[in-house]
Amino acid sequence: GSDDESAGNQNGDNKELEGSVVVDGSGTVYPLMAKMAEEYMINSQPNVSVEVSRSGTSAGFETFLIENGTDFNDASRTIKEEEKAKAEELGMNIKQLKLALDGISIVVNPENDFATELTEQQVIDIFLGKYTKWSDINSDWPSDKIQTYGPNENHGTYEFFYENILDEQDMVGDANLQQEYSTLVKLVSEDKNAIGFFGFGYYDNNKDKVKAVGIDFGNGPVKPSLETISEDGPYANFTRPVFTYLNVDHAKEKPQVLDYAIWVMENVNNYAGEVGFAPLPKEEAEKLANELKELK
Amino acid sequence: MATNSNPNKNAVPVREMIEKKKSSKNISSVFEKLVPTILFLFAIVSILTTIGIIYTLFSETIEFFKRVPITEFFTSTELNPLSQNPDFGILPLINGTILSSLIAMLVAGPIGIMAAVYLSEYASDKVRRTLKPMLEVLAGVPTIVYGFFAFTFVTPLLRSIWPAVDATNILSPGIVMGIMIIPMIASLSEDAMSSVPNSMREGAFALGATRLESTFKVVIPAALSGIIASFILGISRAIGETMIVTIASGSSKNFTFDITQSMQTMTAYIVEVAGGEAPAGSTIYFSLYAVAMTLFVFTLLMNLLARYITRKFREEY
Amino acid sequence: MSIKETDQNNTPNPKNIVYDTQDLNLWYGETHALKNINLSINEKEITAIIGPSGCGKSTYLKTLNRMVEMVPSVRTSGDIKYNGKSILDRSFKVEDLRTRVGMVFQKPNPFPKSVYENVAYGPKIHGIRDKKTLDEIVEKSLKDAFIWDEVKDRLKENAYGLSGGQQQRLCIARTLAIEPDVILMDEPTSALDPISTLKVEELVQNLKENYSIIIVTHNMQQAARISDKTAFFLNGEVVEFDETETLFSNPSDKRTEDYITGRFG
Amino acid sequence: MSIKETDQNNTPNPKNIVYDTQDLNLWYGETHALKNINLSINEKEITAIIGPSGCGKSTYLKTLNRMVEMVPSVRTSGDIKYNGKSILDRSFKVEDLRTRVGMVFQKPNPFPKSVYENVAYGPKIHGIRDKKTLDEIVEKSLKDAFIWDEVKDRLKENAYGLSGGQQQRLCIARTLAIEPDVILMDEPTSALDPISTLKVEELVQNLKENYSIIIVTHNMQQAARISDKTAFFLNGEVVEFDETETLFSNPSDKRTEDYITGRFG
Amino acid sequence: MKYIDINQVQQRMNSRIVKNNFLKYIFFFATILGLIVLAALLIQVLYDGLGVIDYQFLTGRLSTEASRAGIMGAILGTLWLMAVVIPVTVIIGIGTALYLELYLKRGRTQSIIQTNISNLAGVPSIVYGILGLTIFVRAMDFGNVVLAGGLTLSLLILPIVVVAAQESIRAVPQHLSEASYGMGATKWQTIRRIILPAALPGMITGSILAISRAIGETAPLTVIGIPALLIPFPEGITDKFTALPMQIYYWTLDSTLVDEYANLAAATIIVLLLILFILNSIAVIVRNKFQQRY
Ligand SMILES: Nc1ncnc2c1ncn2[C@@H]1O[C@H](COP(=O)(O)OP(=O)(O)OP(=O)(O)O)[C@@H](O)[C@H]1O
Ligand SMILES: Nc1ncnc2c1ncn2[C@@H]1O[C@H](COP(=O)(O)OP(=O)(O)OP(=O)(O)O)[C@@H](O)[C@H]1O
Ligand SMILES: [Mg+2]
Ligand SMILES: [Mg+2]
Repeated sequence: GSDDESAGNQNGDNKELEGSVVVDGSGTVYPLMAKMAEEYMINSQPNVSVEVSRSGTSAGFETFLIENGTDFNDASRTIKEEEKAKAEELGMNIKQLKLALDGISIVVNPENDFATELTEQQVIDIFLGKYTKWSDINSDWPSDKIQTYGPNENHGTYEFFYENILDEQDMVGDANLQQEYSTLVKLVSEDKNAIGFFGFGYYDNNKDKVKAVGIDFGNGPVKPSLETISEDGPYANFTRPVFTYLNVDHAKEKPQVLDYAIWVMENVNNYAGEVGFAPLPKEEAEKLANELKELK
Repeated sequence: MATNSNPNKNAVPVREMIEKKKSSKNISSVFEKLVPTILFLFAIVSILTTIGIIYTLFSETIEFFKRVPITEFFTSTELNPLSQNPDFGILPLINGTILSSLIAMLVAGPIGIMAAVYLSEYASDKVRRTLKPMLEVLAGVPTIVYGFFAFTFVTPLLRSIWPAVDATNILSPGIVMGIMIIPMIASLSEDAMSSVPNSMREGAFALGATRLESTFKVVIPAALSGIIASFILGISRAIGETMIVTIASGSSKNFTFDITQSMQTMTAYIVEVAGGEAPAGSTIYFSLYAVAMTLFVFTLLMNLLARYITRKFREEY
Repeated sequence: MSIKETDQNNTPNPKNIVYDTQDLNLWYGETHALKNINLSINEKEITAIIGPSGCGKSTYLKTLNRMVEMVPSVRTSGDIKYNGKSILDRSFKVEDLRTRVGMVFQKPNPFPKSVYENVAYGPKIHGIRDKKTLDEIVEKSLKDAFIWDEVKDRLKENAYGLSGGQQQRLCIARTLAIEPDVILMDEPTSALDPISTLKVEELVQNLKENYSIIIVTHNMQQAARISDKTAFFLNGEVVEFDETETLFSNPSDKRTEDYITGRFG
Repeated sequence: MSIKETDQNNTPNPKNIVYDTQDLNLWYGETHALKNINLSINEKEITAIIGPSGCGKSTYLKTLNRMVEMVPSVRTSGDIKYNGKSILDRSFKVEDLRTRVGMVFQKPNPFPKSVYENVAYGPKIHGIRDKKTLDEIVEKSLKDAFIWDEVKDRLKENAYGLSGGQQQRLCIARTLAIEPDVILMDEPTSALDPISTLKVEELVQNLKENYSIIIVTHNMQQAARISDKTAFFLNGEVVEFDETETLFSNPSDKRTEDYITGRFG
Repeated sequence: MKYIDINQVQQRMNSRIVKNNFLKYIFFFATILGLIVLAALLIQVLYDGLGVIDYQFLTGRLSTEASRAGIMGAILGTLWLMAVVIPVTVIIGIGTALYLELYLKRGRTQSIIQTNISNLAGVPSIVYGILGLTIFVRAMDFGNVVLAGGLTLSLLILPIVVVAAQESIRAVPQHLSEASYGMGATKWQTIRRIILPAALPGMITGSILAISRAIGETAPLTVIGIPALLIPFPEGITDKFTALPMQIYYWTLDSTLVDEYANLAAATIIVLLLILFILNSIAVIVRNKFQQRY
């Protein structure tokens, strides 16, 4: 249930709104957005229908950047140049709203009691295939073959990992990349030589099945947690923001869209943790909320 | 006009009334002429559906082949649609499709035909009439339910017996698909075997054959074309099956023959691409149609083959 | 429409010709089933058609109400005049013809509806909707078909609950309900037991007062018993057509004699 | 096992009894199809069974190799001894019985296989695998069935390419291939043309030398022509059983006389 | 000269008979194997899902919170889909069947249409999904609403309905229509009053079976695109929707995120199977009750 019953009433005027708000985009952001949509409808505007799809960041942009497109597009990456260009071409005003922070979690099988800590470089080298056996990293470790896992190219998480962590070097050929996180968690939880990566939320929800590795970024090992994940905190190198993009024209035309956007920015920090995202710094969220209020 | 020459007939002047109504019949006779036209329009829908399928698949597939050479598509074993240097080889998908169908047929073929033999040759009328509809319930279970079952029941069961099996693998959905297809094969084969005249069996029994011998040496050979057709239709069904593999086989685009591993079929690829990040107009979007086209051709060929076999090799007894 | 003009209520000349067949030929694809048929059938008489199996009796009967057209491969030449109008003409509406010419089939074929609905079917399709009128028509037709007493309490029941003989009389009642001029009967008793057969024969003889009846039968005794005239068909030809008495007692053709004495067929 | 002891290569006593039926009754559900049948059938003779349709001829024949059991509702009482062994006993293996007693059916029913495979089917299921032996068996059986010359060049062709008469002789050859003691024939010529019928009749008479033959026939002339003894069945009972000559020339029962003179049936 | 050694035959006989009897049991087991699996499936689903089913679950709205999630929206979505599928398939399906059986002359055209229909019946459902996505969702711009989904499913089951309707028309004895024509009825009158009523039970049975197929179909809907979270109930055919099988699909996939989703999926399966069971029972009742004897 919601832990903040007053959330809906903070929202200045209590005018009853109706109509629909259409959200599509990233599957990573989906749990957060779905949670907020639901809470919004329960606590703030019961007659507004917020529908959330998850066709993916890029596919979402396709239906966002057209006439009469969706109102919001969730994104696990920032908008690309060509996407921006398309919006300009259409004369469409869009606004980026940073929602929360996600920490790429490096996980291993719970039975794995040796690789509890790795340096950032070791992680990179593992996924680049420079180590094939655990014993290549540390001669005390077993000489079993390392099996890497991760979400497939469909996911923003993969893109982030590939672009920002591996620095666009090719990932090891036999990496087991999956479309479904359910599959991924299962695979790691059942392969004692597994090492995988995915968003913090999936680790957070499956702590009984997989174990997070502490990463040494230079100042000793850090495990991902709501506290460590932040853009300037100890887990910063593996932290990425997640966004939603707002069609500002829609927000001006449809009060429910704007109202929802404001509500989201005012309340996102209450729900982020619940679904495995680290909250934004308070000021950043407030700033975005205020910018939105000015659109009124 | 008077009909009084015929007093007997006159209690009700039916004749007269009918004649009178005839003048008003013009409206209904227009309707009468219209009916065939209306019905024709309905019948055209099925033709339009076919044209629609072929047209959409074709036009977008051609677009795809402008970007990816057709030879690469059909010969490459690499499928990495989303990577920076994407590869579009359909072989991993065809491999996954063939393996899963093969596993399904290894389950459904023998079991289906044994069930058909039991129902057609051994079971009494009463037993047959209870068992057959019960078996057909299996065919009516939605495939999404089978997918759930494969993922949450069959896979864990397999893994407890054979630890090498991955959490997602092609074996479990293959087996479950096979179970789904059993009723189809059993039912069609049973039809084929039941239509072998009893005089064949009598001929065999009179030579001292046991029921088993009459079945395998006379009835089955005589019904062979029907049985083969049922197998081919079963394969076609397995090739086109989507949800079971989507849920239970993961989405690795491996080109491997190791059935304990995750693989993707053509159908599951379509679900992944259509439901995932496939911006319209991108190569990956068009690849959806190219794969669907391949799938369509595969199943069409199977269906035509099945029909050809039943027609061509129909036994004359 | 112009059929009316030659309706039976014209001058009551008993020798009025209802059907005049001239040089009729009929082919089912390659099979030449009727060959140069010439026959004039009188009004208010019972005309029997006899002949061995496959000689074309049913085919001829079905040509008289153009039911034969339902076989797609059929071709005809020659002419049939019904009350002076050429019926083989495409412009002649078959529905009109069939409204004036009723037909009773070999196997009783009531509709899977109630007894009442079976009889009311014809009037209804011809546009009679009034409940009271329909009631009257049903009652009268069932009475005329000698079956009213047996079914009056079960008008709402399904016709398939009746015995075979009752079903056949119901089919006759159904035909009577549209008051045709002519009734064609194709071996109407061959599927019935002897007692039902007798009842139907009796009924047919009664109907003659008001209807022209053409009856195909396998049963020569039946033809002899009930018909006024008899035509003997063989291999698609009319071998002999005469007063029934003459034909059976003194056939002019050797083949007729052979047939009626049971030497073949 | 003990069947062997009375094998035909024992003392060549022509009056050996091959089948002894005692008080046999048979019901299909409620239908009492065979009533108190008592019949002794001799070895190396042709026994004909005649009677009107539905009198139980086929039923009796099918009881002799227990083929009648294929109808689920069948019940029997009484006994049939085949070479002294009670065959109605459940413990008696039907496959065993049917290996010793061949059967030829009314409608030729070759398997949809090649001519060769049809004849080789029986030996194969009984365990003969050797190609050369099989070839010999096939040739000998086809020769014994008087059909070798007609088919020797088309052994590999499908049996359905043969004419009806050839098919029937092929079915006889198929039966001969398992070297039975007895051959049961149920109207083996009724689906054949006269010429084929003659050929089969000739063949049957030849087979008598080595086999005991029981033949059901509708055709009294046939029974008279070829059989040694004839049983006349009526309504499930044996009315008369005697030497064929006696039965046809001097029947002791009025009903037999009526039947053979064509007064009913 | 005897080729067949009766001793050998005797010896083999026993093993042949034993083999026959043994295999009989194997065949029987093969026949009921499917049923055993079915039982396992049902038990597993009931075990996982039965605890979840209560009034709240059946009537509630969708939620990301497993404890308060309900499937009324999915039930209504499925019903709305059927509101499109049933009229479309029944009218077009029966119309097509009437045309093929009663109006169209046997010949080339007839065999082309007939072949086409049986080929369509073998096209994988996901291909229909692509057709629906391309034509209804995009080209006609309906969006991923009930109408688009319903039309897609309609095309999918149309061949089944046509074939079933054709069979029931063929089962109406010729002599009934002859009787009707013999009374001067026109073709349409005969069809309307004689052939259709007699064929109707068969048509209804066939249609129900086809419709239950449509109710369970998931693949085409995944291609068309169904929102993963849609809380408001659909109120018409131009509304967006979710359907029972889609909900099963999403919950199965997300069961890693929230364990209880697996139970929700199982509970939804129970509801879906129950609906199908009821529909099939109706089909059987219609078939048995209204079967005509002619
Ligand atoms: N639908 C048809 N298509 C082709 N040939 C037909 C058809 N109906 C009848 N015939 C042929 O036309 C000939 C006449 O048949 P018809 O049914 O008129 O004979 P019939 O005298 O009524 O015989 P029966 O006494 O057996 O009813 C026969 O040779 C028959 O085979
Ligand atoms: N399978 C069966 N089920 C029930 N009754 C049967 C069955 N087979 C035969 N009968 C009945 O048993 C009786 C004897 O039939 P059977 O076939 O032995 O007669 P038949 O003398 O061979 O006649 P036909 O000369 O017509 O072949 C008949 O009354 C028949 O109706
Ligand atoms: Mg006739
Ligand atoms: Mg018989």
